[in-house]
Formats: sequence, C-alpha cells, structure tokens
Amino acid sequence: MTDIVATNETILVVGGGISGMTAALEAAETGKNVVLVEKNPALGGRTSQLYRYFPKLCHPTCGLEINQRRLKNNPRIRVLTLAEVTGLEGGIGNYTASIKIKPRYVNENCTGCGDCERAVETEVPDPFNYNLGVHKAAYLPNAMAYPQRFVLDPAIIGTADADRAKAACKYGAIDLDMKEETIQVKAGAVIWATGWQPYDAAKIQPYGYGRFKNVITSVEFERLADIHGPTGGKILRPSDGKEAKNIAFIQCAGSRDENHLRHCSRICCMASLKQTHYVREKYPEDGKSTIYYIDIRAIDRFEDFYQKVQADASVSFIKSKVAKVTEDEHGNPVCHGVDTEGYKRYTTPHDLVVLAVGMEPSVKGINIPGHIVADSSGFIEADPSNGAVFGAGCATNALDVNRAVQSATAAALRAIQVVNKVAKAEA
Amino acid sequence: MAKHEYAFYPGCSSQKGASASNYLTSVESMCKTLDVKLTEIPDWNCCGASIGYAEAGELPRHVMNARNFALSEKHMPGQEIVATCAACWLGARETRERLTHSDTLMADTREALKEAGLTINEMPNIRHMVEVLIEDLGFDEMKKHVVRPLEGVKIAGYVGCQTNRPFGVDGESFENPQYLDKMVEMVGAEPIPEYEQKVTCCGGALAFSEPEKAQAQIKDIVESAYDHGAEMIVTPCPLCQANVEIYQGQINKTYGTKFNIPVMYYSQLMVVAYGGSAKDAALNGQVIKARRLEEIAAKPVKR
Amino acid sequence: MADIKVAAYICKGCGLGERLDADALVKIAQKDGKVPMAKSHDFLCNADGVAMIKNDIANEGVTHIMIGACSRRAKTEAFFFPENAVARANLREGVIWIRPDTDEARETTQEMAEDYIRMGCAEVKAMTAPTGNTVTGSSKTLLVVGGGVTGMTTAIEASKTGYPVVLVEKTGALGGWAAKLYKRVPVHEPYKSPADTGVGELVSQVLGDSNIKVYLNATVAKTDGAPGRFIVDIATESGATHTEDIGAIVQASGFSLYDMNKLPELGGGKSANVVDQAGLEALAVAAAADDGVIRRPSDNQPVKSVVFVQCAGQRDPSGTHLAYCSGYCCNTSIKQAMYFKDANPSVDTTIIYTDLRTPGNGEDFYRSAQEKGVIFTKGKVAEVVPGGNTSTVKFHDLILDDQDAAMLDVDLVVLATGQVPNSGINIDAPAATEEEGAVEIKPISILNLTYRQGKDVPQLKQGFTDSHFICFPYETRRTGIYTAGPVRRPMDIAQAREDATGAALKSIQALENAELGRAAHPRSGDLSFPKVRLEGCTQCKRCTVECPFGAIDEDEKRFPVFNESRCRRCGTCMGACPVRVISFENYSVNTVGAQIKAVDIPDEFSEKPRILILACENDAYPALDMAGMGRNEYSAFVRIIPIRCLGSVNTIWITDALNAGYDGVMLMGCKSGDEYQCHFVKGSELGRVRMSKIDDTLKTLNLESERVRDLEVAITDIERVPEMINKYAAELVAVGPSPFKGF
Amino acid sequence: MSANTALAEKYRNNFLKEIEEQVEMGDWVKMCMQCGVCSGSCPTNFQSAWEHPPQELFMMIRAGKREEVLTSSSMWNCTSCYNCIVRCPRKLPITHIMHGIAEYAHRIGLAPKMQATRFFSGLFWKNCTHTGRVNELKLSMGLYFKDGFASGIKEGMKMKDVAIGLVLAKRLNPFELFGGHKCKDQKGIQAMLKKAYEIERSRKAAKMAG
Repeated sequence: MTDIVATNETILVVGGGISGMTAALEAAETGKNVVLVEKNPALGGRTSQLYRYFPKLCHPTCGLEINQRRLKNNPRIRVLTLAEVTGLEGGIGNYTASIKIKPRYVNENCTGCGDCERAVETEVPDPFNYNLGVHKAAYLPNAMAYPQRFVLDPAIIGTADADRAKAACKYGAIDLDMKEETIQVKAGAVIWATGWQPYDAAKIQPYGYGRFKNVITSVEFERLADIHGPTGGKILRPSDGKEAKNIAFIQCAGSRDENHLRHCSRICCMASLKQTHYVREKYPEDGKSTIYYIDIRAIDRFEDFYQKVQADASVSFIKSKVAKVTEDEHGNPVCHGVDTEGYKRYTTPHDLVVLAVGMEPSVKGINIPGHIVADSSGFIEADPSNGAVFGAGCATNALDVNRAVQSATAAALRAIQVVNKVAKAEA
Repeated sequence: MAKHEYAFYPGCSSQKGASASNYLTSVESMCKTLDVKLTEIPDWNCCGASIGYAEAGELPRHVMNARNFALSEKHMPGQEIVATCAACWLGARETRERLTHSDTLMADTREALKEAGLTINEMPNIRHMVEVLIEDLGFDEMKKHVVRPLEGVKIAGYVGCQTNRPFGVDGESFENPQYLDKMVEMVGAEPIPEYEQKVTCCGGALAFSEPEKAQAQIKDIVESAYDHGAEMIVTPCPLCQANVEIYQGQINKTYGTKFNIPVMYYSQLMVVAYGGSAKDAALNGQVIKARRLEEIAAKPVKR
Repeated sequence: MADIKVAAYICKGCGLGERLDADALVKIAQKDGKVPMAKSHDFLCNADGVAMIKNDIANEGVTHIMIGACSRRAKTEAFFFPENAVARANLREGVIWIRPDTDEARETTQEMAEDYIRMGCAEVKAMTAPTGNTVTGSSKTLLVVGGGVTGMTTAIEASKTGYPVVLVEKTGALGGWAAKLYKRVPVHEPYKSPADTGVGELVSQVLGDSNIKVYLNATVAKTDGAPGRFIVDIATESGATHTEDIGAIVQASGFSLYDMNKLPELGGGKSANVVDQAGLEALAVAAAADDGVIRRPSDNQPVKSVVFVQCAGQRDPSGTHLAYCSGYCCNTSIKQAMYFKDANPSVDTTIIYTDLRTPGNGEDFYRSAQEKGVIFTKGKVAEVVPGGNTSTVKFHDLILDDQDAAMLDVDLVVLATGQVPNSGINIDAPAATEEEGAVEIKPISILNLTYRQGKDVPQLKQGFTDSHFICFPYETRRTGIYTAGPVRRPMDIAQAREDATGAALKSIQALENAELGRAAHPRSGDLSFPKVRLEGCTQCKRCTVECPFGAIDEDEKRFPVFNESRCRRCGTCMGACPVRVISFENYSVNTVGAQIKAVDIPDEFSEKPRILILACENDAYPALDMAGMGRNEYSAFVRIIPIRCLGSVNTIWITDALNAGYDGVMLMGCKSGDEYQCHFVKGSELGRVRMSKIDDTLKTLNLESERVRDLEVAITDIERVPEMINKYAAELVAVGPSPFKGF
Repeated sequence: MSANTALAEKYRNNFLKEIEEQVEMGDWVKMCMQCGVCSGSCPTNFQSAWEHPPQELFMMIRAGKREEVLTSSSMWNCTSCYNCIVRCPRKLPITHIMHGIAEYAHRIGLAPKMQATRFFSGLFWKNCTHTGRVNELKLSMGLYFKDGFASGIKEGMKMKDVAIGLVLAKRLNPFELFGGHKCKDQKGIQAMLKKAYEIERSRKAAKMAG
C-alpha cells in the first residue's frame, strides 16, 4: 500500500477482523482514506479461524480472499499490523491516535519463501489454533495471511535461532533490530471494530474445562475440523487422540447466566447446529451429536437450517442445561442433568464435550481511549457522547457475521458523514 | 494478649457429650498453639440449622441467630463471631445477609429481640474457623508450628456442602475447592486433589429422617476415598463428620461393603502435627479409631 | 491505442534460480514469446527489481509487462502497475513448490515453467490496460422506495452524507408499520420497558429536510437506465407522473403481516377476541387515547387475561405456512404483555412458546417481563376455541408433558404471525414455486424495471430479496439497487435502521463508482468492461438471458444493449457468446485462447500428456496456490489458467485445447445450486449448464467424454485439489493420448 | 372448589400469587426459565422415587397445580446442599424456596402427614427452641418414636450400633434424657420467639389482604 499521510479526512479503523476490514473497504471504495489497525500479525480476525459458516456451510476464507483482493487493489487503505491504539486525543473531525506497533522482525523484503521457518528450531504455541498446536518461532500466521509476510516470535530474539533465521534469509528481510514504536495518526472519525473473545470456559466450574482434557470450547472445535488445524481436519480428542464420534454440545456455556454473561450471545445455537455437520462430515457412518439446550435460537431465516438438523437421525436435542460434567475411568466426559421436557434424568458419557461459549466484547475491561458508552455487558452503545467514535460489529452487540458486516457498513457511513463535513469545512 | 481474638459460637453439637465434642476439644488445643483466643458467647442459643424450616418460618429463624449477635455485641463489642460448625456458620451468616439487605426484617428482628431485653446496633462479621485459619493466620503461620509432620498418611479432603456453598471460603471454587488439600499438605500428609466426591452432599439431616437416601450418598463419598487409596477422610463440618463416620457399619450391612475408614477434623490433624497428644486431639472421640494418627501421636516430637 | 512494447521479467529468487534454468526461460520469452525485452533478476520484488521495471516503463516505453515469478496473489504491493497491462507467470506456487526437487523431476519442471512463460507472454500481448467505461452517468440522487422506518432512515442518512434523496411512499403518510405501534422494544440500557417508537421524530426529520423530496400516494411506474443514470417515472394518485434522474436506488418496501385468517385452528378470523400483533397494537393505541385499559373487542370489557401464541403460522416445516421464524415476535409479545402488566399487574398474561428467542440484551427484556409477572409457558398450542366473549386455548405443556393442557375463559388471544416480504414480482417464479412452498408473493411490481430480465429484483429463499451471501449481505443481483429492511430478511426496527444506514452507503458508493466507470463488488474498482462487436452478433440472446445481473437489454432489432454500469465484470456474457464478439480489454477469448495455444504440446510418444486447467480465480486458484505453499505435489503435465468465473468459460477454449492435442481439460469452479458459493451468484451454475453440452462437441471430434472434467472446488481444498489432479492425470493415461497431437 | 373452577384456575396466576404472598422467597418462582440445572444438580435427583425437581415444581405452580404441589413430598427431600443455588443462571434462592414451600404446606396442613423429614424438621425446631439448645438424644428418640412405641423400639434397635458407637466415643450422653444442655434465659427466648411469630403472622395476613 502506498503510504498516505493521514489527514482529518482520514478514517481510522481499529480492528482488522471481518467488521474492521469491511468498514475500511466500504469507506475506501467510497473514496475515503483509511488507516486500518490490527493487533495480530495478519488480518482476518476470528472469522478466519472458523472452518465453515452457517447456514451455507461455505468457507470464511472464500470471502476473505475477495476482501483481500479488494484491499490489494485499493491504495487508499494503509494497513498497520501488530499495532494497538493506546491513546486517542481530540474530538469530532479531529482525532489524534497513538498507535503502538510491536516489532515483526521481518521487513517488506520478505517473499514468503519460508527459508527462515525451516532454519529455526524453536516451536511456540500457535494462537491461530487457540494454542492447540505449535508452530515454528519464525512463521506465517496462517495460509491466507495478509500481509503475506513472516513473523519472528519475540521469544527467540537474542537467541541463536534468531541468528539462524537471519542467516537463512537471502533477501535481507530479517531485521533483528526492530524496536517497538509508537506513531501518531490523525483522523476525522474512528471506527471501533475490536470484535469479541470467547468467554473464559474455566470460569464455568461445573463443566470442568481445564480439569478434563476432553472438554473443549466451540472455537477450539472449529480448529479441529479445519484442514489447517492442529489435527489436519480430523476430529480427535485431546486426551488420547482417539476419534471423537459421540459429541455433546452444551449451549449457553456462559451466556444467559447471571453468574457469567447476562446476555444471549446469539450465534452459539447456530454454531453448534453447524458443528453437528462437521461430525457427520467426518464420521458419516457412526458420528453422533447431542445438543443440550435451553432454547434453540435459530433466528429468522436460519430456522430451516435448524429443521434440517432436526431431521437428521444422528443428532439429538435435549432441553436441559447440563448440571455438571464428570470424567469416567476411560477419560470420557459424562454429562449429568435432567431433560426438562417431562423430567427425564440422564447420566451420559460422550467422547468429547464442546462448550458453546458465549461472546464477550473485546472492548470489555479494556479501557478504550477516551470515554465510550457501553451497555451492561460491555458492548459499545450508539451514543452522541461517543463523538465520532463509532462501534462496529461484535464490539457493539452479539452478532453473526452477516449482521456484523451490516453494522460495519453502517459504521462506515457514519464515519464518512463526519469526514465529509470536515472536507467541506476545509474546502 | 493473644495474637487473634474472637467471639466464639461453638454450637450445640460441640457441647460436652454431644456428637462433635471431639471437634471442640481439638479446636481448643489447636488455638492454644496458634495463640488464638476464643471467648464463648455467654448463653448462646441454637442457630436453628437449615433443617428447622418446617416450624421455624422466616423471622423466628433469624431472630434466633440475631440473639447470638446481640449477646456477642453486648459482651464482646466489636469482635467477629467465629463458628466451628458449618451449619451454625451458614445459619448465622444467612441471617446476617438477610438482615443487612432488608430493613423491615431488621426492624422486626429488633422488635422481637426487645422481648429478651436485647438489641443489635451493628452487624458482626461471621467467620468459620477455617476462614480464620486461612485468611487471618495463613498457611505459612500454620505450618510454622508443625513439629510432627504426618508423613506418608494419605488423606481425602472432604469439604461437603455448607462451608462451600452458597458462600464458601473466599477465592475457592464451588466445584473443586482446594483448601483442605492444602491443609493436609501443610501438616505433612499426602492430599488427594483428584478426589471427586469432595463436595458431594452427605445427606445432611436426611441421615436421621430418611437414612437410606442419605446413606446412598455417603457410600459414594467413602467408596471414592478408598478408590483413591485414602487412609482417612478429613472434613471441616460436624454433620459431615458424623454422617460419613457413624453409618459405615450400616452401609456395610446394606451394600456388603467393608468400609472402616476414620473421618477426622482438620483440627485433629493439626493438633497431632503440632505435637499434641491423642487426648489433646480427642482421638478417643472417633467411632472408627484413627490408629495411624494414634501411633504418630504416641511418637516423640521431632525438635 | 498506441503501439505496445512488451517486456518480460524473470525472477531468480525464492529458489527459482536454483530449481530452474532462468537463462533458458529468458530465451523462451524472446524466441517463443516474441518479447523484445526479456531480463532475469535475482530478486525481482525488492526495491531494485521494481525500480528496474519502473525505469523500463518510464524510459524504455514499456507498456506491457510479463512477470515470471510468484503467484499473482503474492507481492501485489511490489508488482503494482495500474497503468500497464500486466501478466504473471506463476513459477513459484505453480511450479517449483508443487514439484519435487529431484533430478528426474527437473526436466518436466523446467518444461512447466517454460510453458508458463510462453503463456504469460501470449496473454499480455493480447491485453490492453483497461481505461474504464465511458458510458457513465453522474446523477448523485438517491431513490428510496418505501416511507417506513427503513426508507426514512436511508433518506436521512444519505442526506446527512450530502446526497439528495427522492422518497416514494405508496400510502398517504410516512411511518409504515412502526407508525401503527403503541411502543417499541427498547434499544438502550436499561432493557426493561417498552420505549417510544421515535417514528414521529423520523417523519419530521424527513419532512424538514430540504435535501429530501417526498412523494406520498405514489409508486414507481418505470425504472430505466443504469447506476448513475437511472430515469425513474413516479406515478402519483393525481395521475400525474414525475420523472427523476437517479444515481442509485434503495428498495425499502417492507413487509406484510402473515394473514391470520389462514390460521382458523388458532381462532384466526373466527373471533374479534383473537387478534394478531398489529391488532393488539391497535387496541393498545386506542386504550392509550382513552383510559389506558385495553379492552376486549367483542364487548369492550377490560381484558383480565391474555394469551400470546408464539410462532403462529411460522416455523412450519410442512410448507403450509411460513417455514421461517420472523425473529422479532418473541420480543414483541414480551413488549405487548408489558402493555398489560404496566397498566395493571393483576392481568394474567401468558406467553406460550416453544423456543423463546431474545438474543443479545433481549435477555434482559425477558427477565424484566418475568419480574413484572408475565408467565412463560413452554408449550405447543394445538387449538384456540373462541366461545362467546372468551376463548379456550388448548396446548401441549412441554415441561409437564401434559398433552391436554388448557386455559379457559381467556379474554384475548394474540397470534404472533410473522413477516412476509413485499418483494414485488418474483421474476423466476416458475422455477421457484414448488420448492418455495406456499409463501405468497404479491404480484405488484415495486420497481417496474425496464430490464430485459424482469421488472423487479430477483428473489432468494422464501421470497426475500437478500443476497444470501454471508460476507456480503447487500449484494443483490441488480447493480446500484439495494434492498434494505424486512424485505431483505425478517427484522425489527433496530436492525432495520442499521440495515438502512448500510444500504445508504452501498448505494452512494454505487453511484460514485458508476460516475468513474468502475465496477462494483466483487470486482470493485475494476476498470475493464465488456465490449461487443455488434457486426458479428447473431442476436441469439444468450448474453441477455444469462447475465446474472440483468445488465444487458435488447434493442428493437434484438441486438444486445450493454449497460456497463450494471455490469459486474464476471464475463458470463463472454462465455455464453457462440460467435465470440464479447470481450474485456484485459480478459477475453483471446487472452485465454492465446495462452492455450502457446503451450508446447509434446508428441504422443513422449508420454507427456498435457492437461488444461481453467480455475476460478476466487476459490480454485487460491486453493492451488495454498497447495503450493504447503508443498503439496501434483502432476507436471497440467497448465493452469485463472478465469474470472466458470461462467466466463467459452466452449471454444475447450475445443481449441482438444484440437491442439491436449489430453484433457479440467474446469474448476465454485459450488452452484441453492447454497451456491459463486460470487457472481449464477456464474458457476450457467458455466456448468454450458459445459454439460460439451459432450456433443466431443462426439463430433469423436473424443472420449473423460477428456473434459467439471469439478466443484472450494478454497479449502488444498489437499483435495492435488489429489484430483493426480487422479485425473492417471485416468487419462488409461484413456490414452489425444489423437490430435502433432497436427 | 368444584372440578370446573379447579380447571378454570389452571395456568392462571392465582396459585403463583398465593405462593408469592405466603412462601419465603416465593416471589422468585416466576423468574425460573426452566433450564433444569437445579434438577440435575440436586443430590436427590439420582435416587429413585423423587416426584418433582425444583424447576418442575415451579412450572406446576405457574400451572396452578395447588394440591399436587403442596401435598408433594419432594420439597421435604431437600438436603440443603445449596448446589442448585450456586448453579442457577437466574440466581434463584432455590434451597430457600423449597424450604419455604414445605413450610407453607406444613403450615396449612397439606404436607404429607407422616413424611419423616417433615416430622423431624418440626421436632428439631421444637427441640432446639424448647431450651434454646439441641438435645441430640431426645431428638433421635423423638424421631424413632414418631410412629408409636413399638416401631420406636424397632427404629431405635436399627440404630443401636450407631448409638453404642457414639456413647463409647463419649459423643452421645444417655443422661441427656434427663435435662441436658440448655440456655439460662429460656424465658427470654420464648418471649422473643412468641413475638417473632406474631409479627410474621400479621405480615402474611397483610400480604393476603394485598
């Protein structure tokens, strides 16, 4: 991307997930200059870690490819990765953001050839796979990574491994002297699209996440099904690598619960319904899914997807919030509870338990520079006192991808309305 | 002047000749070692326990506990109330919560207390002895006094319900509290952290009224202790201790098991580890004798 | 177009230098590629290499650039020459990364690279740098059809952004459904009680905005033209017709409530005391105007007990009623139950539901209703039996598993019927009906488009005019026309307003791009556009029928009329044209055909078959790239050409290839059908239909049907694609070499 | 109440209102969302012959099944383990609600007459309020003899070994039968409780009146 000097007509987009990318692209394709800030080394955010989307079961990387092509062809967008906004001064039409940029230790000379990866020996947990697997300390964040540029893990800086990486690179792309820097960016409006994080499942004590290896979260399950995941797309359970064919999905793991998240996270029901497809896809003969739920929230046109899954004999639905999970002598997680439709008790062992963990806004707890109005769950609320800082996507509400993109598109217009005024004012 | 002073609420079961008299004995000698001064609330009364509900109703139940608060305030103003019995602690603590959150209830309570010539001005803190040990003294302080570590003794920490839910010990989880295991470790014995029955209910008062129901639950608790190779079970609750210990014989009859595992109080372990005699630890108070502890208690103290 | 000067650049970095004979490749470019200026460079994508190219452009007059290096998807910042025609020969991901580094493999690997150089040179020479379509319009005015919350919001937001708006509302007043509501579901903390609708404020904002021209009692009589230059006739009640120049359109035609008379078993239409949610709002509005007490329609007595029946005529798998859930009804019933409880807590209010659906902070609203004493019963209502002034509600209590649960003497029953989109005419109706079930479609056109393909925006599932894309919710199949609000998907006021704001942006973007002659999504910014040599046209109408976006009309002589601003540049027309008169500057029958012909075909004794792969650039080509990045090997006998869409594949390419002696052809496109993943919606489907007829061609050439293989490839098929290739290569060995070799 | 009116009451809020007015914490019943986590968390759940778990009782209350609820033995099976309370996603004080419903059923005489826990519960309260402190021996004896002398001996014999064990361990004192532990100010306690009952009765009556 050509370096643009940010002016007040520039729109600053914080977060490079599907919402942030959408907001940035829609604004840029309407002729505005955009600075897109992402804290990870590559764009794509949480959707790029999903195996398939509901309800079409298509692949998120497909839309990501298009968005990346839009990005590559659009000089109006300046992308900053490994970058976080640490301060925001000023007001409507005239903000100055301080952006902290972590060193990548790899410069634009990188061709993505992978020689450094082959040279280093250290392996570190792979956050793209929720640390279910490891990758080399010199790595391409993922196969679809944009920018398509390698990263050195800070852990090896100052070690022989770093020197090995540097020696292996024929193109002078490795720069071990890179330092963390903080830059200032001026912008007329800011779009806050920092997305969500999965609720910490360890806090839901009765389900034993962290105590029992074969209790995992729904986001981790996505990685198990994905060909780029730690198991190469096989659904194997963590404890012993055994094929997990009889899988329990526990809904509202953290959501709709005053001890955890008070709100409903909206996507989890559809996500679990979708994940039953993974089970059938991988084990067409003897795959078995059980969904423990309070209400199935297959909202609006997603209903027919729910009906299809209901018609599937390999999937059973039990209206019950599981009381607790224990582990039997074979390491099988066992669900204990009561089917509330006519009081039927159950104590059912499964190969694997998947917790449909709730959505927690990433803004929650993080102190957004400047004052931003948030609701009781920590989602950004639209409010005049937010000035020209507009929330987008899951930073504003528990949304599915479709709604997040709508929200981001709307946010882009709100930002444009501000910078258009600025432009007029300056002209 | 002792390091720590509290108003003490021993509760009915701890009285001389009552089901948890051994608990009290061991607590007294434990406190002597730790320099903790407990002053019994004069003329304290029963907390009503959770089982009293059929006749008690709401206000009378709280009034019973409030009377103890009032007496404590009158005789030991400003002191926190410490209970050793889980039920006493829970009952008193529940009353405390309710009265602090409902002005009507508070007013009604004061009105009733007047009849006994008493009143409450400020709410006392209600602490369980375990809380005092962990929060006010801390494990390091407790460990300092260990002169006779219970080496090689495998002990299942059975926490039970009422010291754990709904309030519990600060920072502990409802499903997998760790503090008993830490105490076992602290006295030099071997804890069993993976003991999964540690918070299973012992049946509580149903042990009296509907023994077969309660004993089914007790069986699981004891069985799993055996499965994990425990030599004894330790608990902070008198009802847990009694239920798990005294019905083993009957359970053996019903289920053909061969249960015979001692069930101790944390305080008894500590007294022995602190160099106290079998008598100080009231080991004679066990229905199922803790031979292993008796042996250790007979050994000379390492200095 | 000035005379062209082609230069070829071959990179030796990333192991290319070691694995391939770069000098040989340079010679190939010069000899076979007929490129005067061919150079190799140790590290083409670095500052020095790029400077070299820039210098040649500036000082050597180079206009056309062939880069033999990595994939066209890599190093795009370095190789960014928007002014020039650029071709990329994929020697890295496409050759050395998918081949073993062995002596045996060396020869075939080099041959592969040489062919790609030949192909690159041939392609770039057949290209010209796109300059953008010149038939543009410059209207910046937005047409909004529908004066409900969605339409008004679109208008206000567009005006705020500085664009004039024309708003057409068919009734005599603005406000739509929302204006009929007593209150709305809250959208701010605390989510505890019904809130004011805010419609009044919206209306006055619209009426007070000089930038918004409002037509009431008006409909769109005719929509002609294209983005940037729509000409719209607006018919008013008076009979007068007004014509407006429009840049882009937002259709916010809203919804109709599902007709409760179709639900007699639930008492619909059988008693005044059984109403739908709109009916209840009317009662609440009347009550508010009076003493605040909601009364029983039959005898005007105060309602003492009310039952809300959720999912009435919705979530019906049988196909009799609506198959979908309308999403908003649970919150609405909760809100309406609060009308009663807030006025008089002693009214019995029961909501009978199967799954209560209150996402996000709706959960707070649900809790608040429970605090107020609204009773929620999980059950399935079997029958509502009206009798006199009260009704009996018979249901299956799912919790107590009581089949014969019943509530007697219920004063009022509210049926939560759903939203039916006002989508206008279903232009694909015949195809759709049996599958879509009994969802009724109003046969009155909303837009009256003059488009050859029909009067309205094509519909998708259940009559909604959504895009059915997850990542790109706004993309309809009519460029510059966006749908918003409940016509697109069932939704409540809050979502409709968000949707409207987004639609406003998309339409503004569309009219701006139209003026600059640029494409809209998914090839946003693309300056190429279809050019047609009408003199060669046989008026077969295939292009006008097939265009997924209805971009092509017909003139009175049945010649195609291209409306470039409606075009998305997929090339389906180009693929459809039997006489090959349609082309893009940088993508044409020639650019691909020349590549096919450029490949060197070894004779039948060489045991070196050649397989042509035409791969969709959005899914199949990235999958092949990533296969390379993962070092998944595949046959050295394939030659891969990226295509814009399977829909753009012209059968001549296949016949040319087979005639030239290729042993087989693989077509790799996206999933088609109901759950299509083609980003041109119908492209891959149309391509497949076309290819299904290829067998006849094969017969005429008397070739085996195995010679052409049509495959569905997803972007994640990183391991599957190499397997498919190798499997097919093996099959072809069995079939034997093509008889056309060496002719 | 005639069968018809009984039917007419079904799924009306009358019984729910009654529970809200008369039962400790009864006004929480309407907040249940029927997730069932309480039912699955109850230790009693995994034993046979448990009629109605909490969440089901709450639904029955909403459904107006007055007799069924108040005559049920289910509430009496509560062991006060508080599992339901700590797991309830709606933070209902379920243990107390169960006690409350039981107390109400007992108060209006609908609770199953010979339900052992009901009997023991009453016995316990009388026992501990009588002198201000529990007399464990009298308590157990009282329980065994609830169905008369003969079965009392039988029940007592069943527990013989248990008792002997305790006596030997000096944790059960036969002489408790005569006197035993007590508070000094019993008069004050009785007066205090009398007052408390008065106040509570008047409050409940006031609620009834609305």
